[in-house]
Amino acid sequence: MEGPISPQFVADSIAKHQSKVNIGAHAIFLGQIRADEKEDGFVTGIEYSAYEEMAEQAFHAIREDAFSKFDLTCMHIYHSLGLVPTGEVSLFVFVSSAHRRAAFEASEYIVDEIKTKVPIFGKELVGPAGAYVWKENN
Amino acid sequence: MEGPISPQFVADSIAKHQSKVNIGAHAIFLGQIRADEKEDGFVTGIEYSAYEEMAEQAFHAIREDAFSKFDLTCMHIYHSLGLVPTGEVSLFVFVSSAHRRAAFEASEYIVDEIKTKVPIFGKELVGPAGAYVWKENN
Amino acid sequence: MGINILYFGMLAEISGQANEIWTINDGLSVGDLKKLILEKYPAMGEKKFKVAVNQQIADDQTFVSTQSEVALLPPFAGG
Amino acid sequence: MGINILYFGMLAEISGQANEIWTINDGLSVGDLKKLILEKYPAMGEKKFKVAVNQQIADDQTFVSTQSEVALLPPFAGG
Repeated sequence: MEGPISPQFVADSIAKHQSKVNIGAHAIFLGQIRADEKEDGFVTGIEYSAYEEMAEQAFHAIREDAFSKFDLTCMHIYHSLGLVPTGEVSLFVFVSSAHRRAAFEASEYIVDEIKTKVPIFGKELVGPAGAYVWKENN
Repeated sequence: MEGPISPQFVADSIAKHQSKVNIGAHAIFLGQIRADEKEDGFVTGIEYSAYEEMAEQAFHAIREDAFSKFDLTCMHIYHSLGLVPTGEVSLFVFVSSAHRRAAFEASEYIVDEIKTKVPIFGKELVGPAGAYVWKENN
Repeated sequence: MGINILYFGMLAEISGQANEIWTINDGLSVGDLKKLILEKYPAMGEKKFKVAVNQQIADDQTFVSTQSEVALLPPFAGG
Repeated sequence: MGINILYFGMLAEISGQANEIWTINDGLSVGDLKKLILEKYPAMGEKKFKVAVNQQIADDQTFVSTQSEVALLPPFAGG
Protein backbone atom coordinates (compact mmCIF):
# COMPACT_ATOMS: atom_id res chain seq x y z
CA MET A 1 0.00 0.00 0.00
CA GLU A 2 1.15 3.56 -0.64
CA GLY A 3 2.56 5.43 2.38
CA PRO A 4 2.27 4.60 6.10
CA ILE A 5 -0.17 2.06 7.57
CA SER A 6 -2.46 3.93 9.97
CA PRO A 7 -3.58 2.75 13.43
CA GLN A 8 -7.13 3.10 12.11
CA PHE A 9 -6.40 0.60 9.34
CA VAL A 10 -5.22 -1.86 12.01
CA ALA A 11 -8.39 -1.26 14.04
CA ASP A 12 -10.58 -1.86 11.00
CA SER A 13 -8.76 -5.13 10.30
CA ILE A 14 -9.30 -6.29 13.87
CA ALA A 15 -12.99 -5.36 13.75
CA LYS A 16 -13.48 -7.41 10.59
CA HIS A 17 -12.39 -10.54 12.50
CA GLN A 18 -14.92 -10.28 15.30
CA SER A 19 -17.48 -12.28 13.34
CA LYS A 20 -15.01 -15.19 13.07
CA VAL A 21 -15.90 -16.90 16.32
CA ASN A 22 -13.48 -19.80 15.89
CA ILE A 23 -10.58 -17.38 16.44
CA GLY A 24 -9.12 -17.30 19.94
CA ALA A 25 -5.82 -15.52 19.36
CA HIS A 26 -4.59 -12.70 17.14
CA ALA A 27 -0.88 -11.94 16.85
CA ILE A 28 -0.11 -8.61 15.23
CA PHE A 29 3.31 -7.38 14.25
CA LEU A 30 3.93 -3.75 13.33
CA GLY A 31 7.24 -2.51 11.96
CA GLN A 32 7.75 1.15 12.83
CA ILE A 33 10.41 3.49 11.37
CA ARG A 34 13.15 4.34 13.88
CA ALA A 35 15.04 7.63 14.01
CA ASP A 36 18.41 5.84 13.94
CA GLU A 37 21.50 8.03 14.00
CA LYS A 38 23.65 7.93 10.85
CA GLU A 39 26.76 9.84 9.81
CA ASP A 40 24.77 12.79 8.43
CA GLY A 41 22.11 12.97 11.14
CA PHE A 42 18.97 11.13 12.18
CA VAL A 43 16.74 9.07 9.92
CA THR A 44 13.58 11.04 9.12
CA GLY A 45 11.83 8.38 7.05
CA ILE A 46 12.26 5.53 4.60
CA GLU A 47 11.36 5.68 0.93
CA TYR A 48 10.33 2.15 -0.08
CA SER A 49 10.35 0.73 -3.59
CA ALA A 50 9.86 -2.83 -4.77
CA TYR A 51 10.16 -5.21 -7.66
CA GLU A 52 6.41 -5.35 -7.44
CA GLU A 53 5.49 -8.45 -9.47
CA MET A 54 8.17 -10.52 -7.76
CA ALA A 55 7.22 -9.10 -4.33
CA GLU A 56 3.59 -10.15 -4.92
CA GLN A 57 4.75 -13.65 -5.78
CA ALA A 58 7.01 -13.75 -2.70
CA PHE A 59 4.17 -12.64 -0.41
CA HIS A 60 1.95 -15.27 -1.97
CA ALA A 61 4.56 -18.01 -1.41
CA ILE A 62 5.10 -16.94 2.22
CA ARG A 63 1.35 -17.04 2.75
CA GLU A 64 0.96 -20.56 1.31
CA ASP A 65 3.96 -21.76 3.25
CA ALA A 66 2.73 -20.32 6.57
CA PHE A 67 -0.76 -21.80 6.13
CA SER A 68 0.82 -25.22 5.52
CA LYS A 69 3.19 -24.93 8.51
CA PHE A 70 0.84 -23.47 11.14
CA ASP A 71 -2.78 -24.04 12.09
CA LEU A 72 -4.08 -20.59 11.16
CA THR A 73 -7.55 -19.21 10.58
CA CYS A 74 -6.52 -15.97 8.87
CA MET A 75 -3.41 -14.19 7.66
CA HIS A 76 -2.96 -10.69 6.28
CA ILE A 77 0.26 -8.96 5.29
CA TYR A 78 0.57 -5.29 4.33
CA HIS A 79 3.77 -3.45 3.42
CA SER A 80 4.13 0.22 2.58
CA LEU A 81 5.60 1.57 -0.63
CA GLY A 82 6.72 5.16 -1.04
CA LEU A 83 7.61 7.43 1.86
CA VAL A 84 7.02 6.36 5.45
CA PRO A 85 8.13 8.98 7.98
CA THR A 86 9.87 8.13 11.25
CA GLY A 87 7.43 6.89 13.91
CA GLU A 88 4.98 5.53 11.35
CA VAL A 89 4.25 1.91 10.48
CA SER A 90 5.52 0.28 7.27
CA LEU A 91 4.74 -3.40 7.93
CA PHE A 92 1.57 -4.95 9.36
CA VAL A 93 1.41 -8.74 9.76
CA PHE A 94 -1.85 -10.05 11.21
CA VAL A 95 -2.33 -13.76 11.94
CA SER A 96 -5.24 -15.38 13.72
CA SER A 97 -5.72 -18.86 15.10
CA ALA A 98 -7.91 -20.84 17.47
CA HIS A 99 -5.02 -21.04 19.96
CA ARG A 100 -2.18 -18.69 20.76
CA ARG A 101 0.84 -20.90 20.05
CA ALA A 102 0.24 -21.13 16.30
CA ALA A 103 -0.38 -17.39 16.09
CA PHE A 104 2.86 -16.52 17.90
CA GLU A 105 4.99 -18.91 15.89
CA ALA A 106 3.49 -17.92 12.55
CA SER A 107 3.88 -14.20 13.28
CA GLU A 108 7.60 -14.44 13.93
CA TYR A 109 8.15 -16.83 11.03
CA ILE A 110 6.31 -14.63 8.53
CA VAL A 111 8.17 -11.46 9.54
CA ASP A 112 11.51 -13.26 9.19
CA GLU A 113 10.51 -14.54 5.76
CA ILE A 114 9.43 -11.09 4.58
CA LYS A 115 12.76 -9.58 5.63
CA THR A 116 14.77 -12.15 3.68
CA LYS A 117 12.62 -13.08 0.69
CA VAL A 118 10.61 -10.10 -0.52
CA PRO A 119 12.37 -7.72 -2.97
CA ILE A 120 11.56 -4.46 -1.23
CA PHE A 121 14.22 -1.74 -1.12
CA GLY A 122 14.50 1.15 1.30
CA LYS A 123 16.24 4.47 1.16
CA GLU A 124 16.74 5.88 4.65
CA LEU A 125 16.45 9.65 4.46
CA VAL A 126 18.93 11.25 6.83
CA GLY A 127 18.99 14.74 8.29
CA PRO A 128 17.57 17.92 6.75
CA ALA A 129 19.98 18.26 3.80
CA GLY A 130 18.75 15.45 1.54
CA ALA A 131 21.33 12.82 2.52
CA TYR A 132 20.33 9.15 2.45
CA VAL A 133 21.64 5.63 2.93
CA TRP A 134 20.28 2.40 1.48
CA LYS A 135 18.83 0.15 4.17
CA GLU A 136 19.94 -3.46 4.31
CA ASN A 137 18.26 -6.26 6.32
CA ASN A 138 20.63 -8.62 8.07
CA MET B 1 -11.10 -2.76 32.26
CA GLU B 2 -14.84 -3.34 32.24
CA GLY B 3 -16.23 -5.23 29.24
CA PRO B 4 -14.61 -5.93 25.86
CA ILE B 5 -11.50 -4.18 24.56
CA SER B 6 -12.43 -2.36 21.35
CA PRO B 7 -10.40 -2.23 18.12
CA GLN B 8 -10.47 1.56 18.56
CA PHE B 9 -8.75 1.26 21.92
CA VAL B 10 -6.00 -0.77 20.23
CA ALA B 11 -5.67 1.87 17.49
CA ASP B 12 -5.39 4.66 20.05
CA SER B 13 -2.66 2.73 21.89
CA ILE B 14 -0.70 2.28 18.66
CA ALA B 15 -1.08 5.98 17.77
CA LYS B 16 0.32 7.01 21.16
CA HIS B 17 3.57 5.18 20.34
CA GLN B 18 4.31 6.98 17.09
CA SER B 19 6.21 9.72 18.88
CA LYS B 20 8.58 7.11 20.35
CA VAL B 21 11.06 7.02 17.49
CA ASN B 22 13.40 4.50 19.11
CA ILE B 23 10.73 1.80 18.62
CA GLY B 24 11.15 -0.43 15.57
CA ALA B 25 8.82 -3.31 16.40
CA HIS B 26 5.45 -3.69 18.09
CA ALA B 27 4.09 -7.13 18.96
CA ILE B 28 0.41 -7.13 19.86
CA PHE B 29 -1.52 -10.10 21.21
CA LEU B 30 -5.30 -10.11 21.35
CA GLY B 31 -7.29 -12.84 23.05
CA GLN B 32 -10.73 -13.19 21.45
CA ILE B 33 -13.68 -15.18 22.84
CA ARG B 34 -14.39 -18.33 20.82
CA ALA B 35 -17.83 -19.87 20.33
CA ASP B 36 -16.62 -23.28 21.53
CA GLU B 37 -19.20 -26.05 21.61
CA LYS B 38 -20.10 -27.37 25.07
CA GLU B 39 -22.61 -29.93 26.26
CA ASP B 40 -25.46 -27.40 26.46
CA GLY B 41 -24.65 -25.47 23.27
CA PHE B 42 -22.17 -22.87 22.06
CA VAL B 43 -20.34 -20.37 24.22
CA THR B 44 -21.93 -16.93 23.85
CA GLY B 45 -19.50 -15.02 26.06
CA ILE B 46 -17.34 -15.12 29.16
CA GLU B 47 -18.12 -13.36 32.41
CA TYR B 48 -14.76 -12.48 34.00
CA SER B 49 -14.14 -11.79 37.67
CA ALA B 50 -10.88 -11.40 39.55
CA TYR B 51 -9.25 -11.24 42.92
CA GLU B 52 -8.49 -7.69 41.95
CA GLU B 53 -5.78 -6.62 44.41
CA MET B 54 -3.83 -9.83 43.85
CA ALA B 55 -4.33 -9.58 40.08
CA GLU B 56 -2.89 -6.06 40.11
CA GLN B 57 0.13 -7.32 42.02
CA ALA B 58 0.53 -10.22 39.60
CA PHE B 59 0.38 -7.93 36.56
CA HIS B 60 2.93 -5.67 38.20
CA ALA B 61 5.28 -8.59 38.87
CA ILE B 62 4.92 -9.89 35.29
CA ARG B 63 5.71 -6.40 34.03
CA GLU B 64 8.87 -6.03 36.13
CA ASP B 65 9.98 -9.51 35.22
CA ALA B 66 9.48 -8.97 31.47
CA PHE B 67 11.35 -5.65 31.51
CA SER B 68 14.27 -7.35 33.23
CA LYS B 69 14.27 -10.34 30.84
CA PHE B 70 13.75 -8.56 27.49
CA ASP B 71 15.07 -5.34 25.99
CA LEU B 72 11.74 -3.52 25.75
CA THR B 73 10.81 0.11 25.24
CA CYS B 74 7.16 -0.15 26.31
CA MET B 75 4.71 -2.71 27.67
CA HIS B 76 0.97 -2.45 28.25
CA ILE B 77 -1.40 -5.15 29.46
CA TYR B 78 -5.18 -4.86 29.55
CA HIS B 79 -7.64 -7.56 30.63
CA SER B 80 -11.41 -7.33 30.63
CA LEU B 81 -13.61 -7.84 33.67
CA GLY B 82 -17.34 -8.46 33.42
CA LEU B 83 -19.05 -9.80 30.34
CA VAL B 84 -17.17 -10.19 27.05
CA PRO B 85 -19.36 -11.61 24.25
CA THR B 86 -18.10 -14.16 21.72
CA GLY B 87 -15.98 -12.55 18.99
CA GLU B 88 -14.82 -9.72 21.22
CA VAL B 89 -11.40 -9.17 22.76
CA SER B 90 -10.69 -9.79 26.47
CA LEU B 91 -6.89 -9.56 26.56
CA PHE B 92 -4.60 -7.01 24.91
CA VAL B 93 -0.84 -7.32 25.40
CA PHE B 94 1.23 -4.64 23.65
CA VAL B 95 5.03 -4.72 23.74
CA SER B 96 7.41 -2.50 21.84
CA SER B 97 11.13 -2.72 21.27
CA ALA B 98 13.89 -1.37 19.03
CA HIS B 99 14.15 -4.77 17.33
CA ARG B 100 11.63 -7.46 16.61
CA ARG B 101 13.15 -10.44 18.43
CA ALA B 102 12.68 -8.98 21.93
CA ALA B 103 9.11 -7.96 21.09
CA PHE B 104 8.15 -11.44 19.85
CA GLU B 105 9.73 -13.25 22.78
CA ALA B 106 8.29 -10.90 25.38
CA SER B 107 4.79 -11.08 23.89
CA GLU B 108 4.59 -14.86 24.12
CA TYR B 109 6.20 -14.93 27.56
CA ILE B 110 3.84 -12.34 29.00
CA VAL B 111 0.70 -14.06 27.68
CA ASP B 112 1.86 -17.39 29.16
CA GLU B 113 2.54 -15.71 32.50
CA ILE B 114 -0.88 -14.04 32.56
CA LYS B 115 -2.61 -17.37 31.91
CA THR B 116 -0.86 -19.10 34.80
CA LYS B 117 -0.25 -16.39 37.42
CA VAL B 118 -3.10 -13.87 37.42
CA PRO B 119 -6.16 -14.75 39.54
CA ILE B 120 -8.82 -14.07 36.94
CA PHE B 121 -11.85 -16.38 36.75
CA GLY B 122 -14.14 -16.94 33.82
CA LYS B 123 -17.67 -18.25 33.53
CA GLU B 124 -18.36 -19.42 29.98
CA LEU B 125 -21.99 -18.72 29.19
CA VAL B 126 -23.42 -21.53 27.09
CA GLY B 127 -26.49 -21.57 24.88
CA PRO B 128 -29.67 -19.52 25.29
CA ALA B 129 -30.97 -21.13 28.52
CA GLY B 130 -28.54 -19.66 31.07
CA ALA B 131 -26.19 -22.65 31.30
CA TYR B 132 -22.52 -22.05 32.05
CA VAL B 133 -19.22 -23.77 32.71
CA TRP B 134 -16.20 -22.43 34.58
CA LYS B 135 -13.26 -21.90 32.26
CA GLU B 136 -9.89 -23.37 33.22
CA ASN B 137 -6.51 -22.51 31.64
CA ASN B 138 -4.18 -25.42 31.05
CA MET C 1 -10.53 -14.33 66.82
CA GLY C 2 -11.70 -13.69 63.26
CA ILE C 3 -10.02 -14.32 59.94
CA ASN C 4 -11.41 -13.11 56.65
CA ILE C 5 -11.72 -15.80 53.97
CA LEU C 6 -12.47 -14.81 50.37
CA TYR C 7 -14.12 -17.19 47.90
CA PHE C 8 -13.87 -16.77 44.12
CA GLY C 9 -15.58 -18.23 41.08
CA MET C 10 -17.10 -21.67 41.55
CA LEU C 11 -15.98 -21.70 45.21
CA ALA C 12 -18.07 -18.61 45.92
CA GLU C 13 -21.00 -20.46 44.35
CA ILE C 14 -20.48 -23.38 46.73
CA SER C 15 -20.10 -21.21 49.83
CA GLY C 16 -22.91 -18.93 48.68
CA GLN C 17 -20.88 -15.85 49.56
CA ALA C 18 -17.83 -13.84 48.47
CA ASN C 19 -16.26 -13.71 51.90
CA GLU C 20 -16.80 -15.00 55.39
CA ILE C 21 -15.29 -14.32 58.82
CA TRP C 22 -14.02 -17.50 60.48
CA THR C 23 -13.10 -17.85 64.12
CA ILE C 24 -9.81 -19.72 64.34
CA ASN C 25 -7.16 -20.58 66.89
CA ASP C 26 -3.71 -19.10 66.67
CA GLY C 27 -1.00 -21.18 65.01
CA LEU C 28 -3.26 -22.66 62.36
CA SER C 29 -1.64 -23.74 59.09
CA VAL C 30 -3.13 -23.50 55.61
CA GLY C 31 -3.36 -27.30 55.61
CA ASP C 32 -5.39 -27.25 58.87
CA LEU C 33 -7.60 -24.47 57.53
CA LYS C 34 -8.30 -26.40 54.32
CA LYS C 35 -9.50 -29.36 56.39
CA LEU C 36 -11.90 -27.12 58.29
CA ILE C 37 -13.17 -25.54 55.09
CA LEU C 38 -13.76 -28.93 53.44
CA GLU C 39 -15.67 -30.08 56.54
CA LYS C 40 -17.98 -27.09 56.19
CA TYR C 41 -18.18 -27.26 52.37
CA PRO C 42 -17.64 -30.88 51.29
CA ALA C 43 -18.46 -29.96 47.67
CA MET C 44 -15.17 -28.03 47.52
CA GLY C 45 -13.36 -31.37 47.88
CA GLU C 46 -14.14 -32.14 44.24
CA LYS C 47 -12.68 -28.84 43.04
CA LYS C 48 -9.10 -27.89 42.36
CA PHE C 49 -8.15 -24.73 44.18
CA LYS C 50 -5.17 -22.84 45.52
CA VAL C 51 -4.96 -20.83 48.71
CA ALA C 52 -3.50 -17.33 48.78
CA VAL C 53 -2.43 -15.80 52.06
CA ASN C 54 -2.02 -12.04 51.89
CA GLN C 55 -2.24 -12.25 48.09
CA GLN C 56 0.57 -14.76 47.73
CA ILE C 57 0.01 -18.39 46.77
CA ALA C 58 0.68 -20.39 49.97
CA ASP C 59 1.51 -24.04 50.61
CA ASP C 60 -0.06 -26.18 53.35
CA GLN C 61 2.74 -25.38 55.80
CA THR C 62 2.17 -21.61 55.76
CA PHE C 63 0.76 -20.27 59.02
CA VAL C 64 -2.17 -17.90 59.05
CA SER C 65 -2.96 -15.35 61.72
CA THR C 66 -6.02 -13.26 62.40
CA GLN C 67 -4.34 -10.48 60.43
CA SER C 68 -4.12 -12.68 57.34
CA GLU C 69 -6.30 -12.26 54.28
CA VAL C 70 -6.97 -15.76 53.02
CA ALA C 71 -8.41 -16.40 49.55
CA LEU C 72 -9.56 -19.63 47.91
CA LEU C 73 -8.75 -19.51 44.21
CA PRO C 74 -10.19 -21.87 41.59
CA PRO C 75 -8.25 -22.46 38.34
CA PHE C 76 -7.28 -19.26 36.55
CA ALA C 77 -8.99 -18.40 33.29
CA GLY C 78 -7.39 -15.13 32.18
CA GLY C 79 -6.51 -14.54 28.57
CA MET D 1 18.35 -10.00 -29.79
CA GLY D 2 17.21 -7.94 -26.84
CA ILE D 3 16.86 -8.85 -23.19
CA ASN D 4 15.21 -6.58 -20.65
CA ILE D 5 17.30 -5.92 -17.53
CA LEU D 6 15.68 -4.24 -14.52
CA TYR D 7 17.71 -2.31 -11.94
CA PHE D 8 16.48 -1.59 -8.42
CA GLY D 9 17.49 0.66 -5.55
CA MET D 10 21.15 1.66 -5.49
CA LEU D 11 21.77 -0.30 -8.71
CA ALA D 12 19.26 1.86 -10.56
CA GLU D 13 21.18 4.87 -9.25
CA ILE D 14 24.42 3.52 -10.69
CA SER D 15 22.91 2.62 -14.06
CA GLY D 16 20.90 5.83 -14.10
CA GLN D 17 17.80 3.98 -15.25
CA ALA D 18 15.17 1.52 -14.05
CA ASN D 19 15.54 -0.83 -17.02
CA GLU D 20 17.60 -1.27 -20.13
CA ILE D 21 17.45 -3.49 -23.23
CA TRP D 22 20.67 -5.42 -23.76
CA THR D 23 21.65 -7.21 -26.94
CA ILE D 24 22.97 -10.64 -26.00
CA ASN D 25 23.96 -13.89 -27.63
CA ASP D 26 21.94 -17.04 -27.02
CA GLY D 27 23.20 -19.47 -24.41
CA LEU D 28 24.40 -16.79 -22.03
CA SER D 29 24.51 -17.67 -18.33
CA VAL D 30 23.75 -15.38 -15.41
CA GLY D 31 27.46 -15.52 -14.55
CA ASP D 32 28.41 -14.35 -18.06
CA LEU D 33 25.79 -11.62 -17.91
CA LYS D 34 27.08 -10.36 -14.57
CA LYS D 35 30.57 -9.98 -16.07
CA LEU D 36 29.17 -7.90 -18.92
CA ILE D 37 27.17 -5.76 -16.53
CA LEU D 38 30.17 -5.13 -14.27
CA GLU D 39 32.24 -4.14 -17.32
CA LYS D 40 29.65 -1.54 -18.20
CA TYR D 41 29.00 -0.44 -14.58
CA PRO D 42 32.19 -1.09 -12.57
CA ALA D 43 30.64 0.67 -9.54
CA MET D 44 28.25 -2.28 -9.18
CA GLY D 45 31.28 -4.44 -8.33
CA GLU D 46 31.36 -2.89 -4.86
CA LYS D 47 27.72 -3.67 -4.22
CA LYS D 48 26.10 -6.88 -3.06
CA PHE D 49 23.30 -7.91 -5.34
CA LYS D 50 21.30 -10.94 -6.45
CA VAL D 51 20.00 -11.68 -9.91
CA ALA D 52 16.41 -12.77 -10.52
CA VAL D 53 15.45 -14.44 -13.79
CA ASN D 54 11.72 -14.42 -14.44
CA GLN D 55 11.15 -13.31 -10.83
CA GLN D 56 13.07 -16.19 -9.29
CA ILE D 57 16.47 -15.77 -7.62
CA ALA D 58 18.97 -17.39 -10.01
CA ASP D 59 22.51 -18.69 -9.57
CA ASP D 60 25.40 -18.05 -11.98
CA GLN D 61 24.71 -21.27 -13.90
CA THR D 62 21.16 -20.33 -14.90
CA PHE D 63 20.80 -19.62 -18.61
CA VAL D 64 18.95 -16.58 -19.83
CA SER D 65 17.17 -16.20 -23.13
CA THR D 66 15.76 -13.19 -24.91
CA GLN D 67 12.40 -14.06 -23.37
CA SER D 68 13.82 -13.76 -19.86
CA GLU D 69 13.11 -10.87 -17.54
CA VAL D 70 16.32 -10.27 -15.63
CA ALA D 71 16.43 -8.12 -12.49
CA LEU D 72 19.38 -6.94 -10.42
CA LEU D 73 18.35 -6.83 -6.77
CA PRO D 74 20.30 -5.03 -4.03
CA PRO D 75 19.88 -6.20 -0.40
CA PHE D 76 16.26 -6.38 0.73
CA ALA D 77 15.00 -3.86 3.24
CA GLY D 78 11.39 -4.80 3.85
CA GLY D 79 9.92 -4.70 7.34
